[in-house]
Amino acid sequence: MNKLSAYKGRPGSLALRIMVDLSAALTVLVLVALVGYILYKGIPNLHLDLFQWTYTTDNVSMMPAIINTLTITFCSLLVAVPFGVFSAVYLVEYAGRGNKLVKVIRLTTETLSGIPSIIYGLFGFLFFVVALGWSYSILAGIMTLAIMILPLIMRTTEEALKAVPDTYREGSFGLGAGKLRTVFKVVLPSAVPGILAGVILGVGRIVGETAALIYTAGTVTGVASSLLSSGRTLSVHMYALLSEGLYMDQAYATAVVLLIMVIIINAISSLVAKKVAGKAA
Amino acid sequence: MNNSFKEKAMQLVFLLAACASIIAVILICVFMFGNGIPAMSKIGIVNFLTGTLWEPFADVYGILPMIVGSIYVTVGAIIIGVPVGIFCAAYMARFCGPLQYKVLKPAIDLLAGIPSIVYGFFGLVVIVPIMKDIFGTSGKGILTASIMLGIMILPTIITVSESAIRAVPESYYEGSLALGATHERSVFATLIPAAKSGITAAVILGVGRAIGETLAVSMIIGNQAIMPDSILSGARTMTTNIVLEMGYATGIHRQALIATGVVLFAFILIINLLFTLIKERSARNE
Amino acid sequence: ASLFTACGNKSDSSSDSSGMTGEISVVSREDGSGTRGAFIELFGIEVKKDNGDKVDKTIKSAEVTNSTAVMLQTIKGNEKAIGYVSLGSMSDSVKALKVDGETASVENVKSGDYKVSRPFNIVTGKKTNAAAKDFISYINSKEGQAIVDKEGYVSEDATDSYAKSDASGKIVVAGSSSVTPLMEKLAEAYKKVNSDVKVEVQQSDSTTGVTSTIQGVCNIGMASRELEDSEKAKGVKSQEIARDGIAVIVNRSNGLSDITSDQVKQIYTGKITDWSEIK
Amino acid sequence: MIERNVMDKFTINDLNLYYGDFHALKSVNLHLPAKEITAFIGPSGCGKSTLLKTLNRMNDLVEGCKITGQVMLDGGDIYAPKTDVNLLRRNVGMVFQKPNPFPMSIFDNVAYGPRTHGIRSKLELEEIVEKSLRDAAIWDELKDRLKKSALGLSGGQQQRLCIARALAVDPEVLLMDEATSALDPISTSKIEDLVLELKEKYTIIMVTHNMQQALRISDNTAFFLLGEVIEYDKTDKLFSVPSNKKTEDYITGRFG
Amino acid sequence: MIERNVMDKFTINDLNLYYGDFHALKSVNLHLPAKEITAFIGPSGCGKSTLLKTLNRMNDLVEGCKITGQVMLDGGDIYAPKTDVNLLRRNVGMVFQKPNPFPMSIFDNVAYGPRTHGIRSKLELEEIVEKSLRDAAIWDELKDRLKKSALGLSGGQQQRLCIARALAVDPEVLLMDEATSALDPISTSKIEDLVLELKEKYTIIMVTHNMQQALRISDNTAFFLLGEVIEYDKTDKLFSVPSNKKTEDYITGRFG
Ligand SMILES: Nc1ncnc2c1ncn2[C@@H]1O[C@H](COP(=O)(O)OP(=O)(O)OP(=O)(O)O)[C@@H](O)[C@H]1O
Ligand SMILES: Nc1ncnc2c1ncn2[C@@H]1O[C@H](COP(=O)(O)OP(=O)(O)OP(=O)(O)O)[C@@H](O)[C@H]1O
Ligand SMILES: [Mg+2]
Ligand SMILES: [Mg+2]
Ligand SMILES: O=P([O-])([O-])[O-]
Repeated sequence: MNKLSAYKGRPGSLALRIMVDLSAALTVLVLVALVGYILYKGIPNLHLDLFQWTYTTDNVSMMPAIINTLTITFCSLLVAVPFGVFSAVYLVEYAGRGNKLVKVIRLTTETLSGIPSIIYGLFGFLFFVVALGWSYSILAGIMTLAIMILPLIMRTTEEALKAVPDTYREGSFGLGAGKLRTVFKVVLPSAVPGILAGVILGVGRIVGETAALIYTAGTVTGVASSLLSSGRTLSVHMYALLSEGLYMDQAYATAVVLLIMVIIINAISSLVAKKVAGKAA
Repeated sequence: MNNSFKEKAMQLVFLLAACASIIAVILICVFMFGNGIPAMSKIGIVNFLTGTLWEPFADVYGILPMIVGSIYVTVGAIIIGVPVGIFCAAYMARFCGPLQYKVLKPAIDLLAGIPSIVYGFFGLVVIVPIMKDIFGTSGKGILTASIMLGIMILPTIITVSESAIRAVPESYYEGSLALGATHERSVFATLIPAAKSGITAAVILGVGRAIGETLAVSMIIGNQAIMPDSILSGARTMTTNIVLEMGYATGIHRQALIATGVVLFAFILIINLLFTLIKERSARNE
Repeated sequence: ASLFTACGNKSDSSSDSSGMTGEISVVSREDGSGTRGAFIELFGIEVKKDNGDKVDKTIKSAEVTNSTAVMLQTIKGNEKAIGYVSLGSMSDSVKALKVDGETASVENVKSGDYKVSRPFNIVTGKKTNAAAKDFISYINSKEGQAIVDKEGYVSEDATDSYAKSDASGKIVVAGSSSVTPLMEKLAEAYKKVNSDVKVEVQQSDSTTGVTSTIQGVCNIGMASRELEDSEKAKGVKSQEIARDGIAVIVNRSNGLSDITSDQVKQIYTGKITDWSEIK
Repeated sequence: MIERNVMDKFTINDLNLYYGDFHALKSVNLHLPAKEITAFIGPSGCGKSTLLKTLNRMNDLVEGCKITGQVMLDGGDIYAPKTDVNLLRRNVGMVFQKPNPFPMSIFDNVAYGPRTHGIRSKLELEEIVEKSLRDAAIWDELKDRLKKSALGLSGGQQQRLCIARALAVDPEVLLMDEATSALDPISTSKIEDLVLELKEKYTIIMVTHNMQQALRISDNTAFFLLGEVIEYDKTDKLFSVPSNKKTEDYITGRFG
Repeated sequence: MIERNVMDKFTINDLNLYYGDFHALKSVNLHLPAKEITAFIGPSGCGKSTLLKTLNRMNDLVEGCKITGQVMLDGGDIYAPKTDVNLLRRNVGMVFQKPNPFPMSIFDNVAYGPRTHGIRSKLELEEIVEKSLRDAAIWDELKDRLKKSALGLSGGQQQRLCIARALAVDPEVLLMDEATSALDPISTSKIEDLVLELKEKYTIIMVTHNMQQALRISDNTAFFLLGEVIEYDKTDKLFSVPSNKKTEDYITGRFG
């Protein structure tokens, strides 16, 4: 593809090309090493026992954790996505451009995205678990995670909304459509792929989160029977297995399942994105 | 009439949603500041920020080593992660064929989805021994953590930069080619500068991730609460300080840990403010 | 070098064949952790000042971790490292050293020959419901303590058998991650004898266990340390349900198999920095 | 001069418009007759688009845009507080310089307006879409691909689609801002023919750079310079015997 | 007919171009004289831009674009494997339909090309920038704001800046693809004047929709239809006595 002769007399371009290729190779290498490591450590430890319906200290099943992960991921998105998207709509479509308040919101939300999750966990514990009296429950976990990914969803949605050409808005207004209709029928649909990218990042954070959940959703090993009962996600499960060094093997097996789950969730998301984008284009 | 009512109602809903975000922000701030500020004032802000000793058993709380540790590690992560990330984003947006892209794109999404605890163990089992053999130290330390974080911020930087580069009008690229510039020069001298605001956003997000990362770092940095004297020496960051001791901390010790979180918050706020200022200045120049 | 004589008489130990040299990588647990507390106290790393305050003399350059798994992995991966870990978490991947000639084992802890151990406490508040009381009585029963023994921890003396009460309902046990594995075993066994009470075990950390008890979020807290006075003032009290021995561990390739408590102290206070100084 | 007339669609009285500090329209007085084509011409930046936008209040969207004076549509002030802006924009349709179809199917594009205004019945929508596309002289080209995305059309087709979209809400006025400048001569010619037909039913106001175009199809022409109306007259008259020296200079430039 | 000549800049022999299955250029044979202005006219989609792009191989960027036949520049086949494409594009500059200045300062825009080709000396760059801006007849307007962003310029200024940018690398040929279609008449006129001046030193090939423009400034005109060259002749001749019926139809259409 890249004939070396094309770079004759252009050492700068050649150097850039090498850097680019190296960086891409390095990224792939890192991924291969990571995935290889997980598979190498985990696959030999994958047993059917790990997928029984109930957890005991003998089978160390991760099945309840898998179910809880799906529940918590879904419900957190259910809370965070509407709030995040609506906030972004307000910031981009309704608030005036020079609005100082908007700047403050943007700054603080962005800042929140760098706060370590243990702080969210402690906050969630004091606020949802204790003050609101929800005790250790996946609801407390869901709300904490929703707050945690809110800045992410808001930001990506904001960027996606800003990227929608003004001509669409003008076209819609020009037909006598109100702001609301313009936003829902023209602007938001065009922004869906961007919003979904934010959702994917959010899912990544939810699925990978531990600290914020330990203090809120708790670490009960069974399937949460209601929103107000406790349950652990796969990551928490893995963390719990690792922490005392007693179940290292099972923890690695969990990592494999976690990896597969991330792959599946990503694949579904990008499929949805394609579908929506395909409908628009 | 019915319509205009709906308009008003929904505008209110949007406003309320935005307010909910603000309320969440405020709640967390209240929680952090409420717990952190009393400790800071008891310890003395200056002592707290500039003290080099962290001895909870003696009620001595100085977090300068952690501040320095956080800065070292974050800068290290940027030095390692940002160039690789941007080059890789350029590769994905402008150099690779559709086949390579099909492989690379999900791979990078996958990198983003791997929990940090897995990164941490990977670092502990794979990177630490390598560093140990190369440098003859214990293998844990600032450099190791920087490499790990450099890797962990890659997906963020690559994803956001790639879409920023893709968003640059094709006409810039064509204009450059038509002047006889090579493909590489066209990408790096026109597309990437034109995408700089998006790339800056990517870097900010990456910095946020790096400075806020806890679990993985705590496994491979050594966590010594001392002023680091080289990039190979062990160190403790603000986040690892919090997560490390929170489990047993009570009273003022606990508050001091949350106060560390407040300082972290202030740090990220300052970084974001600086970036905003730079952005606004460069926007004004245009 | 002065230590040379201190342990030179133990000709049967393999220490002289160790041939280890190089800087010692000292690994410790985080400040405040129960494991670290017991460790520094028993090895005299913690010094009492005249005014009664205690000072932790652990050298500042010691690596710190708050996770047993990281401790094990670190020692496993670094032949020059030394650390300590709960007996219940000991694994073959590392080597436990005899301390002053005594093997780190449950029997030795129980007999008092091996001194390094820490308590596993449960914490209860003012209002402990019947179900919680029933579970606690199970833990303290012969049957309960048999499980403690079986899981490799040091049991308390127990004479009474468990007698099922008519208590029922759900109880939440929350706190220390170190106590959690044992508590899970206890809860499972308890379920077999009293299925009317459902026990949920929440693993986090000792402080959260105590806080949760104070806040009424859980019925029973778990802590691997003693309660602070400030916590007791809030109306909770603790009770020891088991002890956990603490083993001093090194890399498997380390030729050493025996260490004196004084050497441990010297290493952790930075007086000894090289393996060659230990013979 | 064009006589004021009760039949005038728009009457603009002493209109001033500011973008922040910038005075973009200066005391504009115009009256635009119904069912005729009025062209706005003038060099770039003279305020043609700005004036056009004031006629359906699209300038409301521009931050920092202030207005004094009056714009009357059928005798009612469109800037009065009680004006329903959405209704106004429904009555005063707009076609933009760059065709801007929505990223949805051709059918949905045309049906967007009617749906906005509450028409839900499928049958009715189908009728409206067909009629609008026929009126926009593009039905035959598109009738087999109504479900396809509008973004796949050529520029000329997109522009006619946008016209159809505007017609579908059944407006009284059609504003066209350089609606053909992005198109090739054949597409342009089609759209000019279309505009001449539409004149039967609609009042049309168009901005154009192309003086031949103004000459070819418009009834009245207003010439703008730096935010002022320099001359406003019957098109034939303005191009043949301009009464103002500046107008003459502009139209007799080498582009005349 | 225009005689073939050894002085011809470009000689195109039996050129066919396919976008995938679509046959966009059909057996094109043309020879474009040096230091003259050649115009390509024809309805939209007839292949004007496509042919223009083959002349500096910008079509290399289009996926699935295949070529047969020959394009000779000064007697050398530009599609030969050993051709240095970057050098070719340096010699054959291009100005696009929509002005596309880079988002950097005016100075940096013009200096971009020279810097690309290794000129680093500040003094030398300043000289080149001034000369190019002078040649593009825009020096006086911009000399006080060279450090300002080029995006702040008006459309006409931007387009002349893009011409200056193309001139700064000292090309032999200038390709212009509807370079004035986005501009107002005054800017257009300035650029036309400029092109006529540039003819002294450069070979210019331009695509235009505007037949008056072709007539006003070009020496030769090629008329395209559906990917074929229908007629190629001296401009005067082609417009006054077209030899092909189709040409006549096109230029005597209502747009003639
Ligand atoms: N949103 C805005 N903010 C500030 N100034 C503006 C804005 N829109 C237009 N202007 C200025 O107002 C003047 C009139 O602009 P307008 O777009 O109406 O010109 P025009 O006659 O349509 O020109 P063209 O033929 O180039 O489209 C110009 O000087 C322009 O720079
Ligand atoms: N990248 C492409 N892929 C497929 N077909 C293309 C591509 N580019 C152009 N075409 C087709 O090739 C034909 C010639 O296109 P070209 O852009 O050369 O036309 P043109 O004469 O420049 O038209 P216009 O005056 O509208 O610019 C058109 O039918 C067009 O649809
Ligand atoms: Mg305009
Ligand atoms: Mg073209
Ligand atoms: O370390 P812990 O015993 O507090 O979990």
